[in-house]
Parts: sequence; C-alpha cells; structure tokens
Amino acid sequence: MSATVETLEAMERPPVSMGSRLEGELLEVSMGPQHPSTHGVFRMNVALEGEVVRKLKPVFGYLHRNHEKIGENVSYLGSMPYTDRLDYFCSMTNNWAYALSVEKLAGIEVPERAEYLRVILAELTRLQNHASLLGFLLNDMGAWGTPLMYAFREREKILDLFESLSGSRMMCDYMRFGGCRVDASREWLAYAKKIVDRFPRFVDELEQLIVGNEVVIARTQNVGNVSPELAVSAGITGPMLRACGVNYDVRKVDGYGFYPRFKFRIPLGEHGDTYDRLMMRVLEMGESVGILKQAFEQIPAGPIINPKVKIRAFRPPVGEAYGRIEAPKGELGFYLISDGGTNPYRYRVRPPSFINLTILEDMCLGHTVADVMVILGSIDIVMGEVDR
Amino acid sequence: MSEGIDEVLRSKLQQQGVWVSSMQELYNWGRKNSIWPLQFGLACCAIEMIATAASRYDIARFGGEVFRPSPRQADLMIVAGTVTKKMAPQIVRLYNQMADPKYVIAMGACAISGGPFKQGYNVLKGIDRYIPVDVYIPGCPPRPEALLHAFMELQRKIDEQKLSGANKAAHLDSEQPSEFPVPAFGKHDLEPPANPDVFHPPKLERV
Amino acid sequence: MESLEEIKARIEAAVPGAKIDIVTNGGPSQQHSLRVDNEHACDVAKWLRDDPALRLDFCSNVTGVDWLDRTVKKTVKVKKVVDGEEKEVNETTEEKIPGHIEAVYHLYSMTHKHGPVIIRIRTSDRVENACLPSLTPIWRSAEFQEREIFDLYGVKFDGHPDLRRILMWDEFEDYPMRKDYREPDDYEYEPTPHDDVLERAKPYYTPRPQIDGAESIVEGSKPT
Amino acid sequence: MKPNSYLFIVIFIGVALVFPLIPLALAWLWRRIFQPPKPGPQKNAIYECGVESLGEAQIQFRSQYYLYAIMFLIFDVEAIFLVPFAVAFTGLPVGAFIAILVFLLLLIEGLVWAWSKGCLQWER
Repeated sequence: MSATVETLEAMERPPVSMGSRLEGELLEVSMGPQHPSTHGVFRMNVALEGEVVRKLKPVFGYLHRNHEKIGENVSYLGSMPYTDRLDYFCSMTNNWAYALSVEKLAGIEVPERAEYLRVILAELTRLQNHASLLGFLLNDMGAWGTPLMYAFREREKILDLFESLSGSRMMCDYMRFGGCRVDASREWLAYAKKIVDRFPRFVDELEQLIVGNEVVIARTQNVGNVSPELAVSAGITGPMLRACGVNYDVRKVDGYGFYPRFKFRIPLGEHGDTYDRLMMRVLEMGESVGILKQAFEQIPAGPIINPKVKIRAFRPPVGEAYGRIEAPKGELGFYLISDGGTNPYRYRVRPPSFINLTILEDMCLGHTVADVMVILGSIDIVMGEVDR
Repeated sequence: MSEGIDEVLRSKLQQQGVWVSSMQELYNWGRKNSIWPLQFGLACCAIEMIATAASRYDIARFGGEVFRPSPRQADLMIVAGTVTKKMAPQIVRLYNQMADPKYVIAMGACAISGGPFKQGYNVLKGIDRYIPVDVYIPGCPPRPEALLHAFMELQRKIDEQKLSGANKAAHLDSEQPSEFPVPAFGKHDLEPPANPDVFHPPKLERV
Repeated sequence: MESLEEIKARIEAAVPGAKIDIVTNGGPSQQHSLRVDNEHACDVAKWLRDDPALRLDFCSNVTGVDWLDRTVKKTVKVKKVVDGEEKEVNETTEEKIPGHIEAVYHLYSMTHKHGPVIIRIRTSDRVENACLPSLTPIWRSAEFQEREIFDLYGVKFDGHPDLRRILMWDEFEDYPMRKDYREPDDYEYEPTPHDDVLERAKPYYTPRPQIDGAESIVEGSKPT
Repeated sequence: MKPNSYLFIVIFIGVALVFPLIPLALAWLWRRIFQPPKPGPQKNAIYECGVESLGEAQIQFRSQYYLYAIMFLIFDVEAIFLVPFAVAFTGLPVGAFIAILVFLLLLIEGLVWAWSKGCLQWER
C-alpha cells in the first residue's frame, strides 16, 4: 500500500502565509482531569507553540461536591465532619477554621488548654502538609516516587499522632465549638514531643538532598515569577504570597489562638519564583517545630471544652460572622449567616488554593510545558478545597 | 481449584518432586500477581491510595506498585474518591480505553454510593451506574489495610476465572461488551442518568 | 481602623451621589457592613482601595447570598374607633419584601494589616434582571469567585473579563445554590429511605393493595 | 570435521530471529483461540487525559525540533562508528588512530559550532 505521489499532493496542507510556516501552529492540549501531576482532578487547556505555553485556561468543577449546599441542609455540628473533606491533607486546620468562625458567630470562649491543643495540632498539620507538598513537588519535577517516600514516612508518624488522639488518620473531626473533643494524655504529649524533636533531622536531610541540588535550582529558579502587586491584587495568601516578599500571615495579623504568646518568625522570599515558594515551605517547617516546642512547655492543665455550649440543638443568634485562620495553603475562612435555626442560612468557605490559582496563567505564559507542572506543584492545590 | 487436576494425585506427585499445573492456573497466577493500577485519584481516598503505595503499607508486596498514568498500560482502575457528574463521562471513557482484562475497584463510600456527599446535586450516586465494578471497599477513606484487602480479594477473584467453558472470564467472552456508552452532559443531569444494562439496583419489595 | 460611620461619611464625601447605608449585624461578632448601590459600586470600591488611610487592597472573600421573598408581619399600635369609643388596637400589616441576591465582599488591607470592611451589593430582583457590577477590574481575586456566583446563583456581573460557568458543566442550566432549586430525580434505588427521601422514593415502589395495615401504594408514577 | 567458523554466526542469527517470534506467535495464537479482539470507537479514540482530544494533532511543527534531530546525529550515529574502534583499540597502529581522531574531531567541531550558535538552547 504505497502512497502514490498524487495522494501525497492531496494531503499537502493548504498554502499558509510564509510567517507561520516557520513558527508552526498552536497545538491545543488538555492536561486533563486524569493526569499524573495535577494533584487530583484539575484540568488545564493549554495552547502550545512548540514547547512554549501561549494560552492556559484552567477548568474546575471535576470534584465539585456541593459542600456549601450540603452545609445549608445539615446542622452546625453536622458540618464539622464535612470540613475534614475540604482540604483532605489538613483536616485539623479546617476544623479549627470552622470552629473559630462558629465561635465568633455565637460568641463562645475557648478554655486555655483547648487553645493550646489547637495550636499544637495545627502546627503538626502544617508540618505534614509541607512535607507532603515537597514530596509531590519533586515528584512533578521528575524525581519519581523517592522524595515522596521520604515525605510520606514523616507524614505517617504525624498521622499516627492524629489517629491515637482523634481516632482517624486523615478525617479527625476533632474540634468542637468551644474546645476540643478529647483531651491529650501526658503520654500522647510526650510521644508528640519525641516526634517533633526528631523532625528537624528530616528537614536537614531534605535541605541537604534537595534544596542544594543543582537540578532543582535549575528547574525552579525564576520560573513562574509573581510580582508582589499582582499577588496582593489577586488575593494570593499563604506561603505563595510570602514568597513574593509581602509580609502577611494571619497568625501575626489576627493573633488568634494564643499565637502572640509564641515567638516565631515569618520567612519571606524576594523573587516570588518557584524556588522561593519551595524554600518558604522548608523554612516554615522549621518555624512550626519552634512553635511546637514552646507550646509543649507552656500547655496548662484545665478543661478542654467550654461547658456552657449546647451540643444537641445548637442555635446561634441571628447574625453573620467571617472567621479565618492561616491554613498551610493560605488564608482559610468560613463565612456563616445564621437565621436563628439549627442549620446555617448561608455557609461559605473561602478556599485559599482556589483563589491562588487565579494567576496560574500569568505565571505559566512563556514557560515550557515541563515548567507548568512545576509551577502548579508549587502552588499546592488540593482539589477538595478548590472545587468544594 | 479447577476440575481438571485431581488434588490428591497432585500432592502425591509433588512429594516425588513432580510439579503439575494447568495453563489456566499459570495464566491466572501470572496475571494476579502483577496487576498494574491506573494512576487515577479523585479525592481523599486517592491520598490513602498513595499512602498504601508508600513505604509503610507497601502495595509492592502484592505486585501492584506500578501505577501507570496511561489507561493503555493499566489493567486495574481504582476509583478512589467522589465521582461527580462532571467527571463521570471522563471515567467511563478512561474505562473504555483500558486494555481488555480490566478490573474496577470502587474505593470508598463515595465511589460506591455517593457517600457523605449523596445529597449533592453534582455527585453521581455510585460509579456502578455506568461501569461494572469488581470489588467494593467501604470506608471514608478506607484504611490502607482495607485497600490491601480489596487487592487480595481481587486477586482471589482473578484466580477463579475460567479460560473456557460457559462462565469463562468476561474478557475472553466475545459477547460481553468491553465498552460502555459514555453519558452526555444534559440540561439538568447526565443523560442517561444510569446505564440500564450495567446498573441493576435490587428491586426492594416494600412488604 | 476607623468605625463604619466615619468610613461611610468619608465615602459619601469622596464619591458624590453614592447611596450607602449601614447594615447592622445582630450577632456577637459585631461585623457590620456597608450596603452600596449598584451604580456607584465600582467607584466606591476603587476609592476604598486607593484611600491612603484605608488601603483595602486585599479582597479576601466574595460570597453570594440568596434571600427569598419574605413577608414580614408588623404589628403597629393604631388608634381606631371601635363600636363607638377610642381604643388602642394593634393591627398586623403584612409587608412583602421582594427577594434579592446579594454579593458580599470582605475587604482587608495588607499594607496597614487592619480588619474586615464588608460591603454588600444587591440585585433588584431574583428572577430576570439579576445583574451586578463586577469588581474584578479593581480586585483581581474577585474573578473566580464572581464566576462562581454567576455559576451557582445566576447573577450576571457586567464588566467581568471572562464570565463563564466555573464549577458546573457548560450545558447545565439551573442555578443550583438557589434556595428554591430542586435536584433531578434520582431516587429509584433508596435502601433505607426516611421522611423527605421516602416521599421522593415512593413513586418508584411497585403498586400493590393494602395488606393488613401496611400502607397501600396506589400507583407508582414518576414525579415530573 | 571442524565445524565451519561461520556456522556459529548462522545459529546466532537463527536464535536471534526465533527468540522474538515465539512470543509473537503465541500472542497471535492466543488471539485466535482464547481472546477475541473487541475494538470499538471509544477504545480506539485518542487518549487525552480522559477528555475528547480537542484541536488537531497533525500540525506544523516548529523548525526547532528538526535541529534536535540533527544534533542526535552527532551524538548517536557517531557513537556507532566508535564501537568497532573501541573494540580493537589496543592493537591499532598510529595511522588508524589518527584517522578515527579526524572523524571524531570533525563532528565535535560541528557540535561546538552548534553550541555557540545556540541551537542547544530552546529559545523562549
């Protein structure tokens, strides 16, 4: 079946203006819902010119599980287990953000020990989230699997802590309005202290293996630069914002949950490129270990839940409230409108990774396809929170 | 295990150092110990699937650690997470594009029946509405050990597949379809809402 | 940060003709908000962002809220002549407040690091012309969140660079987060139905006569 | 009778041919007897992350890719010619050595020129 000359002529492309014959046309590719390094079901329609990205349109909604509609049909306490499934890497911080905004809505105080437990668990969540992120980021860079094994080894230790305390590895559902559900025993605190004392060894190992590695430096430095003005205007929060040099951390700004009592610094980047974002996570892990050490010493004895809060028919007064915390991915906020009933009238989640994706196209234009994966990996998105 | 070989005879021969097997046993033994899962995580269960593939709960002990990104090279699809109506056509298309001896594990309550998000308007109440599922694992998310148990369950199921005869394995039987129609996006819901020849809900007689 | 009244006064001074009123919030969180009329929303927002004292350059959260039509009963003391002599009679007047969809913006300042200033803009009607001015040209972070409000509430934002459905698929036509949205019917297989789900699953049951006390199901008709 | 020295090469080629053909034959037999092929429109559709592939794939490629093909020439084809040289490297007279050096340096000079022109750099 040889292709004769005539058939070849017929297949010849219609004459195209001389200019574009050299550059070649745009190739439409969809880095679709099922992709090894989109961290879940996230799709990008990319128009490529050779290797360089010319257009990039993100497509969301493949994991839109109607969290807010269900939030309106379920009681206040009933939504607490749903918040675990929002950002399924950091269930403790989701619970805390929701509990904080309901406490603001209903005007509930939290006893000291509960506040300390919340800080400890939030910082532990930050450790395992940043460790997993670095594992996945290097996964996207091509170091397939091995750094992820290191990261998940550390993550398993912290998940054991969560499981022994709250009963479940990932879906802890641990916090209640006005405190926590279970008290941390002395052995648990001692065991947690031992794990936290050994965590810096993992951070140093990571820093030695990866941060100084020239392949990582070549692949991440001045890739996906973000200017501070664009970051502020696009509502970017969390390590991604601090990588551009804007000093804004909700723990310092709002001072919720006894954070002013702890001495910790906020790492800031200068160029806002992927390497700075990677370094933000590494340095924040160091800071979190510092906070944990101080919290372990200062944790007082005492009740862990405010006895005056009704569990059964919990009806906050009519009104609205917006509470926010510094989740590992950014500023996680809950906006609740109550009409006096047992169900919230409106239940809104401010998802940090969804809004951090606003400037994904601005960061990726002009870079090659391989860089798009690294940039997306450095934003640290979790689809449960992006699509809600 | 298979009618062909008489077990007593086989054990006697084995004592004499003679090893007897049948092609079906070899065929199933080879396939069950090297299942390549499709790299396909939807939601929280995907993180437990990765934890299973990580070093502590090591799925490599069962030969399943090779996670293939492309459906062409995968023979097991672990539907790990909530199946939304926007994602359902993609899942069915991926299932169709997989090579033939293919199996499906519905991991987690969401993939089985919509799970905690059942009241959602965009949530498909279970993936077995569109594609046949071999092993269901309840749990939200199921622990890594549960996924390993499902993996062993699937291996047991593969082991009992017949090469020929009436109830031979689905992929060897030319009547059994290896493709299922991909649902289309409708105005209010997916069209059709369920695939009748795959989804057989039990008719509960309201006594 | 100044109190809302001062901000309101300064806005009215800076943006002539802007009609602003303060919506008080009864709950203990005391987060009151400013309601801005639609025509001047963009100018007020631009002023809030560029004012050196406020510098609200970070729009943290944009939320859509669906308020249904409400009938408010007001009892008012009215003097009425009742069979010959003056008497105090409280007379309840039914007042229908038309429903509307509201976009609530939580604004923070990253430079001065001060707390939320909440502004709300409301559509005039819930059904046809539900449209609002888009504040994306001022705060880029409102882009995706306004698209989500368009997708789930059906509010058209004019001035938005790229108004498309963001979470649901494009051929979808309803606005699912509205309070009066009914889901498509998918109840033929319900293992343990109760109350609301039972009502919607019942038409699928096989019709059979009443047997010793069990409820009789007349005919299994699928609801339209 | 001393076997002809080329006999081993023939056996070697025979085994080399038969060795891949046996699994192919087995697969073909398997396809005929046990497993009927079930192609379908969806199964043969282009796999693109689960969605229908939008846009056309056979587009006009950039000229940059052809440069890489030429670079491949230097690195790979040249290596094939070096293999026999490397095998007999120790017993070679000086003349042969110089001849292969000329061949080598010619290609390396091409590489240096390409490098200086920036062909190895994927321009943004």
